[in-house]
Amino acid sequence: MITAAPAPFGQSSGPTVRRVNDPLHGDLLEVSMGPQHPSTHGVFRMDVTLDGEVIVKLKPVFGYLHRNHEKIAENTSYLSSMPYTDRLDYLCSMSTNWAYAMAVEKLSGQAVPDRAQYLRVILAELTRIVNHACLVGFLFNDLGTSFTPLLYAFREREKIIDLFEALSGSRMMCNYQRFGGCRVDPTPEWLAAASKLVDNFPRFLDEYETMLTGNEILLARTQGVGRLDPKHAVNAGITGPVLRACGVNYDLRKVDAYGFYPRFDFRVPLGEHGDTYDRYMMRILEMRESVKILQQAFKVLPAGPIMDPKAKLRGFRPKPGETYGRLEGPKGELGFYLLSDGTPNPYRYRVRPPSLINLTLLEEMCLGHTVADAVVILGSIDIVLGEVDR
Amino acid sequence: MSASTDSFLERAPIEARDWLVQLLPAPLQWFTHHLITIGAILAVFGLFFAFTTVAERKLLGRLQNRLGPNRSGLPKFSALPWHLKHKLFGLTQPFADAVKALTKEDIVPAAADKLLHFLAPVLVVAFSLLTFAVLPFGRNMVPVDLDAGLLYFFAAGSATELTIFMAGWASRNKYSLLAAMRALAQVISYELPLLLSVVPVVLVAGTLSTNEIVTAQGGWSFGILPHWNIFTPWGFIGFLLFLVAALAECNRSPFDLPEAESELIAGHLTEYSGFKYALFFMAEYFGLTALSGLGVTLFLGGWQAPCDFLPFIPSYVWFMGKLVMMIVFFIWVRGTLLRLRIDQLTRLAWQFIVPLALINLGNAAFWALTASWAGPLQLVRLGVSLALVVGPFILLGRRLNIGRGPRTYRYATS
Amino acid sequence: MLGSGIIKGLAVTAKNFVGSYFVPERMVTEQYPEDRPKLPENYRSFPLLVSETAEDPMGTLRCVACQICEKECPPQCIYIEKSKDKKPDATGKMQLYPVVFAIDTSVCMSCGLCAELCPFDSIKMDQVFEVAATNRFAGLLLNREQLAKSNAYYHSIRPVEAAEVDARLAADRQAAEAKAKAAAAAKAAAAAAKAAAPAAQPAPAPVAEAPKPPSPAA
Amino acid sequence: MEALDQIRDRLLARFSGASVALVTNPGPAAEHSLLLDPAHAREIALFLRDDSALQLDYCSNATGIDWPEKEIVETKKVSVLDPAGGPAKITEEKTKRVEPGCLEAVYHLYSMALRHGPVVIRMRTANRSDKVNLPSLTPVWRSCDFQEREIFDLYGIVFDGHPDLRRLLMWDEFKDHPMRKDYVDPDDFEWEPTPHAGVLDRAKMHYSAPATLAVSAAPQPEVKP
Repeated sequence: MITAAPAPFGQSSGPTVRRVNDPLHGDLLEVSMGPQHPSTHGVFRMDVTLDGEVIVKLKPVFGYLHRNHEKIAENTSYLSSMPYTDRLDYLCSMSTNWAYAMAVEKLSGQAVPDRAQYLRVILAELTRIVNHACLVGFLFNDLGTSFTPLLYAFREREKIIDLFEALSGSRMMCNYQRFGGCRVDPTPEWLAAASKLVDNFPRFLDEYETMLTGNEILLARTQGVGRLDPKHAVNAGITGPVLRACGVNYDLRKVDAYGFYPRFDFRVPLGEHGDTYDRYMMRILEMRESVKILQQAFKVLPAGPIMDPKAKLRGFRPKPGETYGRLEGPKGELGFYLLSDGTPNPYRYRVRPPSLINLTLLEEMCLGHTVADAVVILGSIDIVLGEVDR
Repeated sequence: MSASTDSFLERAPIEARDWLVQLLPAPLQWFTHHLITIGAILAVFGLFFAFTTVAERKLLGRLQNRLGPNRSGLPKFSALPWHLKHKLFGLTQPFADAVKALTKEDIVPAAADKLLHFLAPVLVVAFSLLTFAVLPFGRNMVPVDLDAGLLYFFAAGSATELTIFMAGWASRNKYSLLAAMRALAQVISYELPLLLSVVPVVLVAGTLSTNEIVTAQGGWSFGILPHWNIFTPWGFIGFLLFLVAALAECNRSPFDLPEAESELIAGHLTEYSGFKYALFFMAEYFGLTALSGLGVTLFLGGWQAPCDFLPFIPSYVWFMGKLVMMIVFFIWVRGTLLRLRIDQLTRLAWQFIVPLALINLGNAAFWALTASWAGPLQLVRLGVSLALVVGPFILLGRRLNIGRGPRTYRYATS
Repeated sequence: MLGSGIIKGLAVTAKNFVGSYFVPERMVTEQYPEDRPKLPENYRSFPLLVSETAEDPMGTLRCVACQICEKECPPQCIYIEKSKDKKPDATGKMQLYPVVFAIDTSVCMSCGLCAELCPFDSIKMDQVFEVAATNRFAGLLLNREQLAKSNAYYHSIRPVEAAEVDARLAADRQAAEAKAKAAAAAKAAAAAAKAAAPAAQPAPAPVAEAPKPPSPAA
Repeated sequence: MEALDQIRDRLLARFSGASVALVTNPGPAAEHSLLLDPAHAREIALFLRDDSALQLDYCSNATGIDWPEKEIVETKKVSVLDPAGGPAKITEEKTKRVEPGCLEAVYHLYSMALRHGPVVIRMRTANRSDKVNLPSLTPVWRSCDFQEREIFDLYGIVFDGHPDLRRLLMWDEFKDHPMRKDYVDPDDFEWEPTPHAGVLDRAKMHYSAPATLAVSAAPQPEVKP
């Protein structure tokens, strides 16, 4: 009999495993899940110690995709880092672009025209839908479906990604935002297509939810699995839907009121159990809220320039100073810390990756659960290794 | 009726075999008789397996709004016109897959138990083929009409799980080992429900011989309602339980835990490649086919036609038709459902299926005892039997998902 | 009741199964080699160098080897060597030209910054996406001959953008010509004035020469 | 939220002997920060987290910065009196001064409960070589766990009191700290006839006759470094 409890807070994150009077107990099995494993979403690795199938210890191992993005960025100009930010969270490059552009604009005190601000909101919310649709699909794959929900979700994602391609030239590596605005102005046809897509999206969500949300196996597999309590989650810096699934109302779109978000009417869904099912439902509900934001945005998108006329593409040198710009990415708080010494290259460039920091409590969430649950919990946290390892 | 059951098509396979056998000298006749049967089963179900794989991929594709494999046609040197070569709907895919599997490198891990690693795929195919011996594929078409046919079927069928354990253990891979343990847990948990779900049929039919069970389901009420076991309350729930247990027995989604590709990579198959892998694959489909065949035999009236004006179609066509329906259902389930966890899997068996099957056994006994009830009493009989099905199902089902259910969420507006 | 969620799920997949035969919008996949994807105009793959004519691509390259793209290229996949001499470009201006212009497409990440930053509208993004090569070094390292594509080709892949570029270039050219003409006229006027003032002096050299193309610095 | 200098004053009043300095940020963002001395940093961090007016319960970002030694040349004009009694000569005297380098850890703190922030705190090590210890703030904010490991990995700051201080992104056997400004990347270039002149030069050092490798088959003009 094994009773595994999360480590007392602030001490070693190693688990406390107590064996109760069991002379027949065998050895523990150490399994290195990853970097080549179908469900670690890339090259993530978990060194898992198992008692039977129950996890008694789990150590995440990072770095298989490490390319020292920060060092590269410190050796190139501010603008040249923009395409690299696409590769951080390659599922939501539009948001990542915006986060970086926002940090640089904060550093240099640049203004952004209204149309660009609205476009940014539109693209960020489309990205949120893309990310959440992907995540939900992959989560079901981790739960053992034979790709059916994944492909349904990917079909919808594909439509949005095609829009991104028509706008920015690339499906995933958009490289769209610039310091002081956006790169390409969407045509009216593009806006009409996007608006139609957004209007149709809830129908897909309804079908998806009919198919899966009430499924007894899903309930059994996810409810009560990988619980996270709000106190520890806040302390561990967990952000995004994972945090809100524990019931903490902290959405930077509301808290920081960045961009033009205060002009939109939307709600922030909150869970209460903090388990995998809540995390799944947060994504579904956030997609519905994103649709609302998008519908409002398409109505009020003003005409006008998309670039600040004072913005400079080449020879961009912000004044010395430092700043930390952050926004609510689909995965959580995505921040860029920039330190300028007045040269064309940043002196210090740092990405605060939500995926990495959301993994802080992975071990605590997985202890006492089985291998199958660990895979699902990892899937529900939503990581992208491009961002975790940078 | 006799005219149609004696139709040429109905008798053709048997007569062809008998004609072949009588050509040989008497001492060889017994042996050849069985050899031909074995050859026929291997040929028919070998091809059936090949096309099941392509059907599965195409069906899953369609369920997922894809087209599935549609590229493989005939080789370039064939004399067919161009459009035929390229528009064969991908039906030659299994042959291309077979060639690929045969030409792939066979990798045996250095630390593996070489003998067992080799034996496991061979045995798994052998065991899964053994089960076909007692299935009545048509009128008078049961390869070996054993009196204890059902017992034999389960004995042979459960041996396949042991070979999975063998494969997992011999691979000396941690994932394979976990899969092996899961397979054992699964076979122990689900052998009992599978048997218990079948016992009511035996109880009502009063025989263990598969052939006689099919014969017992003959006849029609009002000419259109066949007397199949699935159309009785106990038979219906028995069939459902059988389906669940059969899915678990042949490691199909949602019970594909030993192979769980998102958790254990490929489970016991992790260290297999090339033709050995293909053998496991083959055995899985043979097992699926055999269990579907058993389900057809026990609950869907075997080779019996559904209406009294249809028996002019040969009995083996009915059998294969029902078999295909069963397999399509399994594929459909696979395309929809999620995988259970191992503890939930065993819990489902012990807390839901086993008690339900036991109650169902009583239900079947009640049904058998009241066979003589007539007139309005028949309605009472039906009512009691239905209550014995629905009541326990709802009560036990509620216990199973206690504390779980769809949730409502609150929203923050600031 | 237990199983209702599962039955709903089965119903949805069955609906999709039937729908896959009747509703083409439901389909996820594209039959790629037969059905070519319709590329949006903004689609970008790898850079190309625009030349004015297809007949003499090397002679009419718009590139003046200013090396801005080389400096700004995030993965540093562009390598340029400036010429020592100058030769006239398509408009007849004397310009430097790249002796070596190589792009390593195995390194290029298709970000399009080079095209965005090029002040001479010379480097643009191509739309070919089938770029497999059998040699990972030489096959993917494109030199200036391989990179050069005619303006007509550029028009064929990006009609809207190319028209804008051409209009802009034509306007620039007109402005430059007007400026040159004005300069030449002023010069001629000055020369005439000079010639007129000291009449006793020998006749000036014939002013038949054409207006000189302005130097690149101008 | 109270202003940063008020927080500093409160901290100074509360922790006697601690030194808390205000570091101003000249940029338009004007996110000023507090420089804590490592000896008291953890107590101060705990106070910041638990103080009812601040409640900085969320450490969003923790990162390192490398400040290498800087050689500063100062020129001073010195008037030297002519011993002969002539006019005083003005000569330029150059003094070289090495400003000591340090490694810095920066933390961005927010309050989820009160929704304010950021409060930026920073700590500096004594130098960049042997005295690189700083107190770990992971016991205060668990979110620093991976981020401090990353700083340790990439900058080499040793966080005392960190529960599991291992390399995060680089492999365990790796020796150097790649984000330091003076990091020299290893000379392990593979021969590739890329147009990158620098890469090509360094690759050539490893091959005696590189031209025989792939270039001979290549149709491109020879790339001269």
